[in-house]
Amino acid sequence: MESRRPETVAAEPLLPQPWIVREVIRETGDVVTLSLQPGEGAAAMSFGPGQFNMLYAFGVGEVPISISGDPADASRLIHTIRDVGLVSRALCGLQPGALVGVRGPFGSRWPVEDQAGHDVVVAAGGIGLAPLRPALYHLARHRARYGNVVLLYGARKPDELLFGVELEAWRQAGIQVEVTVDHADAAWRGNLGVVTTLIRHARFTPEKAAAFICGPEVMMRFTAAALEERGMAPERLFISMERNMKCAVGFCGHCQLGPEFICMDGPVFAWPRMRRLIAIREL
Amino acid sequence: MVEQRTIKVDYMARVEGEGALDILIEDQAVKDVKLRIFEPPRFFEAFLRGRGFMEAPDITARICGICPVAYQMSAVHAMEGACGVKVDGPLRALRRLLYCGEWIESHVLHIYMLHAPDFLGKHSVVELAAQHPEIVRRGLRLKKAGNEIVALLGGREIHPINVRVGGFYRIPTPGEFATLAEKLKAARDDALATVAWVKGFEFPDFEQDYEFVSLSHPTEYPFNEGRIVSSRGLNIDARDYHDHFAEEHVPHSTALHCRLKARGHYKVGPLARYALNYDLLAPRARQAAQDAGLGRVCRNPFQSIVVRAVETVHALEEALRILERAERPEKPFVEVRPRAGRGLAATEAPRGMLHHTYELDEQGRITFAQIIPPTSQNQATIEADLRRFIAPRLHLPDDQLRWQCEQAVRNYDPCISCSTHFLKLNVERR
Amino acid sequence: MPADRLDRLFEALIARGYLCVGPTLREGAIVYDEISSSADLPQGWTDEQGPGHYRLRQRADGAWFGYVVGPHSWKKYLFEPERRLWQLKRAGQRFERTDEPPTPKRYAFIGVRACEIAALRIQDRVFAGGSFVEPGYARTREQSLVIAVNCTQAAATCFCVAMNTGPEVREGYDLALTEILEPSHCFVIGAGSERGRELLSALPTAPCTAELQQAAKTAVAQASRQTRTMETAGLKELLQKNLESPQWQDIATRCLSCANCTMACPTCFCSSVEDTSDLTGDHAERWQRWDSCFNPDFSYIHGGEVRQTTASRYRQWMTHKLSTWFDQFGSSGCVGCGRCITWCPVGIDLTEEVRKMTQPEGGRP
Amino acid sequence: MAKPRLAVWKFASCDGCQLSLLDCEDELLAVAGAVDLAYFPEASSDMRPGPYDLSLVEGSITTTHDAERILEVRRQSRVVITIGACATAGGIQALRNFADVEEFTRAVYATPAYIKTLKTSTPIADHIHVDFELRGCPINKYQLLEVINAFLHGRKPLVRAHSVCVECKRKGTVCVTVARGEPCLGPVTHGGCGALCPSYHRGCFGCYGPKELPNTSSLAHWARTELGASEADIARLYHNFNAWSEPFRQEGQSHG
Ligand SMILES: Cc1cc2nc3c(=O)[nH]c(=O)nc-3n(C[C@H](O)[C@H](O)[C@H](O)COP(=O)(O)OP(=O)(O)OC[C@H]3O[C@@H](n4cnc5c(N)ncnc54)[C@H](O)[C@@H]3O)c2cc1C
Ligand code: SF4
Ligand code: SF4
Ligand code: SF4
Repeated sequence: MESRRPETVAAEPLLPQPWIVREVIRETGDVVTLSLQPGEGAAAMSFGPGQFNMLYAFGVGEVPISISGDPADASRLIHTIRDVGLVSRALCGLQPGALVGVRGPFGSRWPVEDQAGHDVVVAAGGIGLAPLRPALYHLARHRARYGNVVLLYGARKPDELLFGVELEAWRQAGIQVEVTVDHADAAWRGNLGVVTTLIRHARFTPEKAAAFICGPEVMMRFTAAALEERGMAPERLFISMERNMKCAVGFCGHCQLGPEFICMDGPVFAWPRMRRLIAIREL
Repeated sequence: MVEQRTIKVDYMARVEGEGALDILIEDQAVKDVKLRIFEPPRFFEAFLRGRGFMEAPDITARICGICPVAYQMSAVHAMEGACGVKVDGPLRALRRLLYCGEWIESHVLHIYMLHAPDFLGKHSVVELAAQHPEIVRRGLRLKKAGNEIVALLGGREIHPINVRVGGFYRIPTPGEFATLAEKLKAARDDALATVAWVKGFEFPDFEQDYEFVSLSHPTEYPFNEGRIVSSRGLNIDARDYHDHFAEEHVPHSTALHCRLKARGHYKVGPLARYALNYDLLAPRARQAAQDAGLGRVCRNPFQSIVVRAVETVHALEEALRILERAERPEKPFVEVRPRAGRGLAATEAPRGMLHHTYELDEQGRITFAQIIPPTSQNQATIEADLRRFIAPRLHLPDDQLRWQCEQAVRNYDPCISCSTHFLKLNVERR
Repeated sequence: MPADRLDRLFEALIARGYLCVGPTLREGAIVYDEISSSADLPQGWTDEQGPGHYRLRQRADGAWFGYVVGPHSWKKYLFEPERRLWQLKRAGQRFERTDEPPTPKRYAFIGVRACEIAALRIQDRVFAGGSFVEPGYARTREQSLVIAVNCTQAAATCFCVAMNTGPEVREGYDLALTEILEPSHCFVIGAGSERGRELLSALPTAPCTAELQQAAKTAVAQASRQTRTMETAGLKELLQKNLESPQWQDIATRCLSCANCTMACPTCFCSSVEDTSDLTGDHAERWQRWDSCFNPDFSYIHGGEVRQTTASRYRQWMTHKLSTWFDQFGSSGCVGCGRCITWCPVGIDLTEEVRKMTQPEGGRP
Repeated sequence: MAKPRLAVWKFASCDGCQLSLLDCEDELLAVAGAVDLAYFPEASSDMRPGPYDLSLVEGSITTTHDAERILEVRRQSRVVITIGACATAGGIQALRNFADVEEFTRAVYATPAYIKTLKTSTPIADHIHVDFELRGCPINKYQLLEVINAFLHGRKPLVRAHSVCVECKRKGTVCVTVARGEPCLGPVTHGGCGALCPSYHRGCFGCYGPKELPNTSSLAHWARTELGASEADIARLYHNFNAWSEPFRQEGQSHG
């Protein structure tokens, strides 16, 4: 059972705890950030970057959502959610004061601290920036411990770009921030194209760099492959996987990908463990 | 200039299926009454050809979601007749039990949800519930008791799956029967209270001289078996039905009208059964009828609601009687081997007699099917009733007349889905 | 213990507050259900099994346990097919739990076979062996007794020998019975735990003779003669190499994706977690139900299912059972009970499919 | 907040599916409390005009008039949910689609000229966009309640698309095919009935129509070779209440 690393042992692992919506920030047309505070009986939560919670919209359903807040700030719990279906819609529609069920935190972390002294490439596609934000907060705060730090971020359209304020703050903190979009009108003066096209603008030394990648599966595959090609060590490439998840504690079986339970062994995996698996269709 | 008035009910509500009523009044006289059934044809009798005899109960059930058991019962009896098999003993008793369930469920649906609102000036049971929640809850409890019988013995309330030619697929366990009996005992008071409730409604004075037709059995209030008898002396075997009855097709309807060859239109259903089988009612049901002031014969169709309530008491009593005996058949069914032949059977659906005729080939494939539902047998009588009902009420304003005409149609608990071999109300005054 | 004293076992169990569950005849099969005395056991019956085939047959010798495994497995008592996890009401800043968490039952599982013990131990690792513990499972399992029975015959679908899980009961039991028909009908009983020893002391037993012990050995040896087998050496890796074999597509032409195999399997543990609310929207419930990697939506993520085809679903089932289970739980997920073979409505045989996968040219090793 | 307005429509059908709502004896008044039954002729003569928030449609399209009426239903309704095999697959009356309707009319009606009907009975989704299809002949009343409930609270109805077998196995019913040799459509049929027939010791005959990925031919092959079913038996089994659904239609036709 070496693959299962103990995190929490909850008495009732499937019972959500009550949290209260403190603030709702509309990021884009369909993305909302919720800031939560513990309700009665829930305790403040400390987490690692890359971990996720199961968020429960009362009576509607429960879905895995990464924590997008600053791991150094345990006073609030932050989640950024894109409205794609009924549960995420219900979550996105919550108003301050509403009650949300929370279970977690679950899953593995971006091994940020392990990269001290290395260059760090952070590559994000779409909502994939949310799970990476805790890592970026950390990198910005402890900027001096790392070599070059680059954020390569792609969205479909300019108005879907998330976290404009943070992007600027990270830039100020000495992170190279490169942004691209798939489609844009003439008003857009930035990069056009997929995230991988940004790699050539990135300042890093492949041999001493690590990368954290999160986005659609194809985007992660191509980005990891491209970085590997640039000479990065595969075991220092990390991606965050998604699979259907019902329990997040390894009982329900839904999130299996080959030998891995995404909920416990992941979602963050070192690239060599995923490289072959995600290349196989319908695994 | 002739004065014309038309009263139209474009879409009859609180009946099962789709129909309309057109009444044409010319020079202060009822000129024409048409009960139009625009329920689209579904061709059961056509596509039954080529199907296996064992499939008839499952397929014919789909003619009507309100009285599927009736279709299943007529079908299995006809098939058994064709194959020369008679199902007796505990299996026969269980079939009666199942039928009791459908009578209760269907009668209570009609009493509380479809008909009573008419008498109380309401549009629906929901409106009724707003004023009399305890009455409606009683009705729902009672209906549920009926449905529980069907659900246990049939597998589910609508389109039961446990009826087969020869008997059943599975016989419920003694434990399941015992639980059912307890629930039915609890429903007895509700059934008696229902009679007491509906007898207090105001009934228009409208006695008619019908020829009543129903099954009749020497020792039982009829469900599955008996000779076809009438209040004017008809007494025939169900197999001779076609010698005495004829169907005709009228232009305004996708349903067929039936008549007695010798005398024209007739009436099937609760009033007919009651008039022809009064003595065989369970003592409590007979007592309830007497307490409600019904005679041995009731000729006022508006009082059919009371007779339905009495029959509900009877069905509950009968169900309990069968459950008390609790004989368990050795096998859930008797083997029925197909053979070429003709099978005819009639049973008493909640709305009246339902006749099936089939012809089979040696492999048991259906080569001919004819199904005569109660509503098409009553349709001519409904139209006749309406003519006589409207004549003295022509002075009424249209909307009142329309309301009352609808009520008069509902007396029959017409099941239009069934009569797709059968309502919308239009009264036209010219 | 003489065979006619079997009811003493039931009495002793009931006296100790156990709910006896075990084999009994129902719906043309030997199923597991609540039983209260030896009269409920399928004495004198046996089962005839093959791919997609199961029939009861009468046997002449009045054996109590003269059959193998049926459609049910013990998992239904520990990992229930359908279970309400909780009911909640919103109340200000908290959730009010409106149901009582279920009290775990104390079962005595009667007639557990060696392969079934292996399956129980596998599910222990799934539900109680990792960082999270399924509280319902763990407590019920803890409190329950395993009264095992050694198989003395095998069905045509059994392959526990190949999976090294049977036929002899070796561990994980409280009592283990071996039924001996000749020269006299009796049970050789061994205790495997403290609770078992205490129970055994309450039974009318006589010390076991060497002769009887030999008879028991011979009887169990009979069950080792199995026609079905599976080559397990290197199988884990072999399947991993064959993830893109055309053979999956071949199976998919026959496989119905109906999930019977996974439901019948004593180790499959997948479940769905389903949330509902009442009409007012103020009360909510969460239910857990058996699910299967063959079911639609099992692998759904926004935009579509990961495993859309029967081929990929069958591959998940087989590779999980026989390969990735090792990575996850340190053993095979298959115990060789043969249920998936018998209860497949079109008789797909796991052992045969493995053989075809590993030796695509055909021919038995 | 105003209660959502519910309408119930009937096309060619037996009434059974909408009756399911009235058969919810324990829940009916609660439902009536939660929604405004604006149009439900079977239950109320107070038939109010649209628009409606939720329309439940029963029955199949068999006449030109109905083909037009359904378009109007769509225009008047925010959400359309079809209920039952008639509405989702054409129903038992779709057996006409395999035959000559004029001959059918002559066989049943004395004066065929009075009858106006289409040659086919088709599901609602062939005519308009349908938001959710609830299967069954008849539908399961608890599933209907669930669908209404889910609609009211903006969640996904808990109506899973797995096979009848899953429900059988969860109930602990013994498989009728394996243990009795009965042909059964359970493995290719959409769950929802709670695996009723097998628990009454008979094979499933497909009320809920094809499940997702129905391997009808493999099941038919097994019935033919191992269970001794005849080609005609198999054809009839598939050609029942969901005969016009693509997989059952084709499988039935390939057996005669
Ligand atoms: C580890 C992890 C972290 C995630 N982090 C975020 C995040 O930070 N922000 C964000 O917007 N989204 C995140 N997602 C995706 C998010 O879980 C889905 O968008 C969400 O489940 C969709 O649910 P729905 O009911 O709204 O959509 P529907 O499409 O209606 O989905 C129906 C059901 O399928 C399941 N499901 C659907 N998509 C997914 C999915 N991608 N992953 C797992 N289960 C799914 C859920 O049970 C869902 O209720 C994450 C997913 C995973 C696995
Ligand atoms: S085989 Fe399928 S159902 Fe069984 S445990 Fe594995 S993933 Fe779950
Ligand atoms: S699907 Fe079946 S139950 Fe529903 S209306 Fe049609 S025939 Fe009746
Ligand atoms: S025929 Fe099939 S779908 Fe219909 S009730 Fe029976 S088992 Fe369910």
